[in-house]
Amino acid sequence: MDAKTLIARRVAQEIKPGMLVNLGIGLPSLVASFVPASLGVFFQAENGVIGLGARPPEGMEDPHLTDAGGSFVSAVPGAASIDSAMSFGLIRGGHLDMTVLGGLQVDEAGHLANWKVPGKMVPGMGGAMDLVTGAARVVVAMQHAAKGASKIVPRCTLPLTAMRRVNLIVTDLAVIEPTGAGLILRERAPGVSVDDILAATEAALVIPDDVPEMTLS
Amino acid sequence: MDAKTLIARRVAQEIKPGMLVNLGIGLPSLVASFVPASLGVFFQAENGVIGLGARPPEGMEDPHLTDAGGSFVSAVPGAASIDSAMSFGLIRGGHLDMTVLGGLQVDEAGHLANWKVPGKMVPGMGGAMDLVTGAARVVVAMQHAAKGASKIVPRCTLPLTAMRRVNLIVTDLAVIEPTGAGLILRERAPGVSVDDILAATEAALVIPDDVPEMTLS
Amino acid sequence: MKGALTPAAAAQMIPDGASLMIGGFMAVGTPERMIDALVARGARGLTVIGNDTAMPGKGIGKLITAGAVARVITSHIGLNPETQAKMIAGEIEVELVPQGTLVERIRAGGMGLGGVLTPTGLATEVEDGKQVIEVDGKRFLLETPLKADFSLLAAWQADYVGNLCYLLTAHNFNPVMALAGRIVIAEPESIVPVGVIAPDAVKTPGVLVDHLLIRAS
Amino acid sequence: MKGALTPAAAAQMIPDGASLMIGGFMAVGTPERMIDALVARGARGLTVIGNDTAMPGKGIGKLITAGAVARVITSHIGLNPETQAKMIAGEIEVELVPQGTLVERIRAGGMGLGGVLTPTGLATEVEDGKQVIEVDGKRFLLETPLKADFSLLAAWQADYVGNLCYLLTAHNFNPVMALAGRIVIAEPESIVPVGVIAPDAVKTPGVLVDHLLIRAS
Repeated sequence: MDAKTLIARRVAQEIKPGMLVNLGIGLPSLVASFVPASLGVFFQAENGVIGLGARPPEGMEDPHLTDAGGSFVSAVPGAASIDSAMSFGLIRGGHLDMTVLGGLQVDEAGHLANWKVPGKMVPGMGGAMDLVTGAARVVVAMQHAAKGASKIVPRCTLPLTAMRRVNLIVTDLAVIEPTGAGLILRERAPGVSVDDILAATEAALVIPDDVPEMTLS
Repeated sequence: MDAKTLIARRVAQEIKPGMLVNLGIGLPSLVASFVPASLGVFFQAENGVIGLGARPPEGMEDPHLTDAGGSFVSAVPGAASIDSAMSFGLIRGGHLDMTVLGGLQVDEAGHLANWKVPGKMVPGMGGAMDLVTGAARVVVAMQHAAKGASKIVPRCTLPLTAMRRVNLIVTDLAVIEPTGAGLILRERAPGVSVDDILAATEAALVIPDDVPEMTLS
Repeated sequence: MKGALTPAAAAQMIPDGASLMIGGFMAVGTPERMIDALVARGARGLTVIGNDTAMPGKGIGKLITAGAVARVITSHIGLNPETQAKMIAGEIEVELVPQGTLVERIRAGGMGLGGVLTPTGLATEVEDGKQVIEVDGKRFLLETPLKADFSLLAAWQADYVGNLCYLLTAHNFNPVMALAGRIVIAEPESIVPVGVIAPDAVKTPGVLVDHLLIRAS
Repeated sequence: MKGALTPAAAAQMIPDGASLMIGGFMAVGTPERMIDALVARGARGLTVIGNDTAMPGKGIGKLITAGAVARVITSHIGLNPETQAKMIAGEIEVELVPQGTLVERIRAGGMGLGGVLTPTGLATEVEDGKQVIEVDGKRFLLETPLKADFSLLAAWQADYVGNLCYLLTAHNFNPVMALAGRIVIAEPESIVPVGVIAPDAVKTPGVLVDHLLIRAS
């Protein structure tokens, strides 16, 4: 299993029946395919639909229905169209049960940086700042390291996305829970040891007595 | 012609083609029947419809369609349903071209009091404060006097509806325009002299050389 | 959406002393069966947030008559002499709010905004005790957000996942209140299968609705 | 609504240096014929307010490529390398705004509110230079309202009086921008007789729309 699939499958387990969930573009968007339809979960695309569905049948794509990454999508039965004011009202008002976002850095305070690399990449924050500020639960789904450097750091050096502490970090090596007492290592990826994780992590981690291996149902 | 009909007919002349107009309950609501359909005017009821129409045919009233006074109404072709947020967004945002409201007092500064008589009548302001604050043009339609007392006064003794100067006062005796230079007497009702108006008015009036009689087309 | 409830079961969920947002404008778009069940249960000490208190025998008026209400936040009580009498007798506390301000305060509460900056009410009694904020040289009242323990909505159609739509002037406060109640109960006139209400026709997404009242027998 | 215009005539109405709100999310729900006409006219010095700058060859991206834009207020430029290059070269001034803040600033401008109090952006770069307001012990950024000389909208259907409706994720910023442009021009995919769009299906009331683009030939 590749790293992205591993992360997506583990994040999918965080999604409970009946939730309203927003998946960021890229890696987070892979999560949807590991969530059983029986859970009755609605996925929101912040560009204006609640009840995002899979890619449409070939030749049936509608230019009026895309996800926030601009890809053609479908809508599930029971879907609702919303405008941007309602969409971000749902997000900011705490009606969104969970958002899954990519990250550039997360630090020991649980702060996320994911929208800007000064001097290199200034795409704009899009909806990220509202999502991290407003969602009931924020899950960061990312590779543990980029170009050999840990993305879990003592203190973010990149501009923050929000002042809010994220709820969970899922990487290809570990599941980590930011808390008021620091970053708690909750789970190891299959075949990865606590020492492997410590070696790959620049930030300090709190290590409980028992750090089980992820179960990927 | 009774006083109310006179006032309504004169106010109707203020309404120009294509306007969006809100008529208050009571006397102001009579204005609609003197506005020709050919003007393409849309009447707004602040409880949620643009394109308010006349009373429905007997037996065809729908409890989902009333005006702001709770009376059954119809909707004209091209009508739109709106919720209260949109309705007051249109009002506060200056999209409403004119509102016609009743008044308890208007003073020399052009301030309107029309929502409360302390200790006697405290119905609440409903939409009146938003209407007077936000409408592009505010016309007060009222009897010149109540129980022998002038309703046009030097300074309102009743609580104000808004700090905004209203644009026009139409009574059974006169048309008066509040300006930065005071209340200007613009027109006399048929058969009423300037002296009659001065005698019935507690506030100071500015009297131009020519004060024509109202024309009621 | 969790499922359908009888009015009696819904009324049982709502404890004495709870705060309720109740949709409707002079009882048009008000959940009457829900209100009847609250009266039947003998609810006491409620705080009611709604556009008006209707009239005796209708909508919120029935709760007033039953002595269920300790406090109302509303724009208008003028058509319900019982509300006025109980206010004067000190049995009901009444907070009067301009209608456009009331709907925006509810929206702000539901959409995670810190308040409303409105020109409505400046230099009137409504300004008393409130913060005035200057933006680009203009003055605005800061009005605080409203939330409630429950929102009780009337809708025309609901589908099995709780999507709602409304008819004509029966929208009014319902779509906005759907955002601002911790528990949202909707009373639809009919409940239809998923897919009957097209995504573009949905006015309140089902993810905001916790319970539907079962159809009237 | 004043009538139908050719795209060329509409582009002629829009002077160099004008501020434009343009609907769309990555060019979904963007008025492409209107934009083509602006490019053909050789417009210069425009300020564009829109969710993003799309990509080269699509939507707002065509205005960027043509050198028509001096300034953009937007949430995302990440998919248009030309916007980024021109920003770095100092040819385009870019104000980046969180998406949920952007849509509320437009709504506030259109609905006569003094600004937006949002938690989004607190303790990030977005806070720089802005007023922080405390409400009930919580801190919020004060974000100012946005208006523009013109709003350019894409709609699915319009009727002869300018009522508009939108499809699926092509709503996005269009309904809110309809409130905030001094002159509003809508480009519908089809124009139907009055009455074809039912009152409850109208998303933008025709009273907000000044001009429709004539149907594509």
